[in-house]
Amino acid sequence: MSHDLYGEILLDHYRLPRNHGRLENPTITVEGTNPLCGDELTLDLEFTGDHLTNISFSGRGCAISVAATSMLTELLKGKTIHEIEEWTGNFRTFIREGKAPDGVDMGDIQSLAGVAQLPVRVKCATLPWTTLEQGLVRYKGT
Amino acid sequence: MSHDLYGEILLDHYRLPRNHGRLENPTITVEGTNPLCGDELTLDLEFTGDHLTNISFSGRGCAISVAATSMLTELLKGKTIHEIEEWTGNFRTFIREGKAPDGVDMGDIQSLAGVAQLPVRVKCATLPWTTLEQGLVRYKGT
Amino acid sequence: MKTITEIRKDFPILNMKVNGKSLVYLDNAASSQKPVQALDAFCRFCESRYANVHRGVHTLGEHATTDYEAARTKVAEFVNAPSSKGIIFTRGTTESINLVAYAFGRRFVKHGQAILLTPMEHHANLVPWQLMAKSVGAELRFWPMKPDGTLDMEAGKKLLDSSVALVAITHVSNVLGTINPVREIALMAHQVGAKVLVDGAQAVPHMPVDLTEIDADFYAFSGHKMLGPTGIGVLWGRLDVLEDMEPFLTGGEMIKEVYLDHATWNDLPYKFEAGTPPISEAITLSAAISYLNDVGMEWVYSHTRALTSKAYELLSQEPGVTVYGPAVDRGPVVAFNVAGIHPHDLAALLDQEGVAIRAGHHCAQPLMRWLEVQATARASFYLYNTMEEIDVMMDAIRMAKKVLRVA
Amino acid sequence: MKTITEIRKDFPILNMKVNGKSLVYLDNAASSQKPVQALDAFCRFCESRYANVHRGVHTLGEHATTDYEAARTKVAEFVNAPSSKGIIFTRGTTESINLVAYAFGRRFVKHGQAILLTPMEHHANLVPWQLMAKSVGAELRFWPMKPDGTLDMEAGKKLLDSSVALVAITHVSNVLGTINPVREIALMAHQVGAKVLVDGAQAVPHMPVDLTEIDADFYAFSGHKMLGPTGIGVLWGRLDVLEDMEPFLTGGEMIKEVYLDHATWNDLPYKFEAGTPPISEAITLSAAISYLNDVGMEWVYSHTRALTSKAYELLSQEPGVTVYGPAVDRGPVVAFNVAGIHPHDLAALLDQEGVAIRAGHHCAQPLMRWLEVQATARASFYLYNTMEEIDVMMDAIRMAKKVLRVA
Ligand SMILES: Cc1ncc(COP(=O)(O)O)c(C=O)c1O
Ligand SMILES: Cc1ncc(COP(=O)(O)O)c(C=O)c1O
Repeated sequence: MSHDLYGEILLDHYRLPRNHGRLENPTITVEGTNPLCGDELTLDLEFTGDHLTNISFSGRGCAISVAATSMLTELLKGKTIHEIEEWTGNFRTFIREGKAPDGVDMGDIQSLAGVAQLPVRVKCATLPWTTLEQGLVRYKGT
Repeated sequence: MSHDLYGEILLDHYRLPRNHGRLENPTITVEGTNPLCGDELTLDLEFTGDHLTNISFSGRGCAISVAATSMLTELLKGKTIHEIEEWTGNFRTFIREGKAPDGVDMGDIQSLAGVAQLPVRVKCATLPWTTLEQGLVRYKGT
Repeated sequence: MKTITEIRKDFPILNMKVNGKSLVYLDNAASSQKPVQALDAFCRFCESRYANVHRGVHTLGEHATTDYEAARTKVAEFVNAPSSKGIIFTRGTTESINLVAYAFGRRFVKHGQAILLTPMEHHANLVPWQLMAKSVGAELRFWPMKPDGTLDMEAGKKLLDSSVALVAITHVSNVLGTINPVREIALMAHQVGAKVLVDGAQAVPHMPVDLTEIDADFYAFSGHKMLGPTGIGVLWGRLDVLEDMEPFLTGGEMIKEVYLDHATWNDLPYKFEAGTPPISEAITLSAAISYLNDVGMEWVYSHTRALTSKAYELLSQEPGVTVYGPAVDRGPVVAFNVAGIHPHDLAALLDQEGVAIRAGHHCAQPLMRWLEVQATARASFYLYNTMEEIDVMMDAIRMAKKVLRVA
Repeated sequence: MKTITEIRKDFPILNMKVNGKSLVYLDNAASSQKPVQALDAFCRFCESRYANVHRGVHTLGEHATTDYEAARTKVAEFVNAPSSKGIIFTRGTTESINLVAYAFGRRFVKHGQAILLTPMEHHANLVPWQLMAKSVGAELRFWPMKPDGTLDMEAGKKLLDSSVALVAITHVSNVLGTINPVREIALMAHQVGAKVLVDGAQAVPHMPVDLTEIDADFYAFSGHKMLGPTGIGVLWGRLDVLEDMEPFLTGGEMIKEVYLDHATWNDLPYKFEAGTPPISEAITLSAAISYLNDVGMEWVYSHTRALTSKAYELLSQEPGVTVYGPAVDRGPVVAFNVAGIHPHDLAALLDQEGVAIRAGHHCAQPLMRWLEVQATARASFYLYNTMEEIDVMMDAIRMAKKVLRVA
């Protein structure tokens, strides 16, 4: 099951997380927790109009949640809200079914495929995505 | 198990219960119920000093409880309170172990031996005894 | 399609001899027997996939969690629940109803409001409401019944006004066999703003049940009456209603965050599943449902209906026998009495012939009073019973009459 | 006496391969595995003696009732309960404690009184008291702990005054392994008139427990942690205390007489067993207890103690590892952390080597805060574990450190 869970791509993101730290002037700061693991995640989001111009994360979490968050920030930085929502949908399909929707290249995120088999760990990988969604809702509400 | 439950002695007491009916001037009237079966039993007890000079019963019940009550009245009518308490002890042993205490002749009551195997029916046979016990307690309290 | 002979082979207990006679098990309304498929599922699970659920990140923990959640989905599909998030595993119908009485009733039913019940309820759907009503100062009302043991719909409508907070009603009576029009009643109740709980303990095992169509707010049933194990039952609830409720039992699993002085709750359905749930029971129940699905609930329904009709007819024709409940459109339960024979004696004498029926008040004492009896005998059927078994029962009844010298 | 090799043969799941490696099951504090003897007892019962209990007068009903009540006696003897009438079958420790919180707490604990707990309680022995305390206006107090994770007896005594209505305390901590002096605490509590509930979920499976000697008022434990099935647990209560309590769950079985508007209660223990009880679970648990009796609880205790000492020692010596809880006199649970590795990752990496440990807050979030960690890894042992398995675990931990490049 978890044989290839800790593959090189995942370990790379865990050891050298992209966009780690705090932003100075985030438009939105949003927090997520995974009570089961005790994971705590803070996302700083900087929007310019429709674009997520900058994003960074901090907190504590397991390798999967840290790597998943790092991959998310790398993928979504600079994207429009519409694109982000599309990627969120893709990610949900990917994590539910263990493979990307037809024709979609998930990039590094593909390395999380093993997580889809593990109901208890799925939440670790989904945490940044649900946290980001809350951030989007808040941004749209402003 | 219940093969010989409805033997001739038991059926005889059921069809022709001894001491059935109401007393005119009972010293104590005491009621017992078995909620599981819906059995309802009324014992009329007439005491003269230490002696249970008369006893009768009425109510509705299954063959086992009717026969057990009939046997009880036959056995105990005229006995002293002390003797009744001794017989109550004998009966408890008998119904718990399926045989009478050494050296004791249970008479007709011996025909209830099969009931001891049947936890759900034990209460039917014990109902008159527990009801009588309450009557004794009440009488002693007066 | 399995034949009845094949079905019977799946239930090893049916080969038992009782008092030297072949067992004729007609006490299915109390509890059903279990097919080897369910027992095997239990053993296989314990021998290769067992661990506690929702906690471990190790492989067995993952397997157990997957199987447990698959069982939830299986149950949801079996009763066509709108969402499996509304399926809460409990210990049985009794706990399911108590959960609603505590977590919904004591919170949302107000002083002066009413709970509308029927006189045919099982104690499990009566006593919890008595205590709840007393604790909040609510009133209990009882939907009148017609002499044949069906609900008097006109009379009931008059009691169903806007002061009614909840209608709690059995889907199928465990004594009369009456099948209540729960969909119609749910509609009527919702029109006056009342919530509806249906006790489905005798319905789900025996007929196709569609929770989406019935559209009640709560629906309760037990695993052990539907080929499954003891120790598990189901409460289905509408998500919006469940969301508004506070938890009932508390502890592990149902929490999000716990501090020394307070805690926050997990999402549905976990909010209502405190502590280690009935894990292997869920897996075993799931196998039982697969079995019922294979046989087909339509077949189960029509087979037991045919048995019931025959039993009802033969018993009605037998001298000295009174049969209770409606003559047609009934669940597979026939309660009756033989004049001059206490039902306990009847059951004991039938047992000598290998025939297992139940005798007593069937956890429905108020209904006994309504019927003006202390107790009744009851034969109840399931998919593995045969027409011949009803003949055996009738012979045994005649034998009992002889033993006790009843004409 | 069985050898450890013979014992392991009785647990088929221990032969499993996980990720290609032999399973090393060290998650026993979450739930234990089941011996074939228990699974067989379950199947035999369902295949030859199954029916609902306390209801049927037919042979199967008698058999099932006899077996179910024999299981109660077996449990009572196993923990040396003063009377088997005080043994109530519940779904598990969680339900047992909730029963007391509802039926004792909400009735007898008064506004302004206190419940005395410890910071090491499992959520099951914390959250029910939070809700109960809130509902009656009582206060929660926490018995201070020493840095090694044992209770500070002197500091606790000061909190234990006559305003304390109940002391609710775990016998053995499921994280620290601390064995609390429950007999001494019960004595102290009774001196100030407080009642005592002991959470024995981690004690009864692992050591000889003598309820007569401990002399608490309530004692709770679960079947699934002591080789038994899920779906069953026990609440033992003192008869006089149970007599004074009103029922918790209501329905069939626990009543004497039911009218439309009120009901009266059955005798102990039935007053607290509403509805169809966990019948086959009781029979299976009884077989599990026979198994433990055969092996001998003294042996179980000393075997797991030896495993625990070895694990504690090796882990303490391993660079980067912090071990929690007292060094000696502890239950077979070792919680620890590896610097730089999240416990979930550690558990997942150990799983790749076939080693099943648990990671998380272990349903003890307040204790995690006291330890100043988010979560820990936890290895817990039982009678079928071996010294070699601890070496496998240590190797796997070193492997994990390598994968995640921790020094
Ligand atoms: C100390 C302690 N108390 C209570 C519980 C809860 O037991 P259950 O989940 O069986 O109700 C557990 C087990 O998780 C425990 O370790
Ligand atoms: C109609 C009805 N409701 C409730 C129950 C209680 O079910 P359980 O004993 O499984 O909780 C029963 C079964 O006895 C029943 O027939």
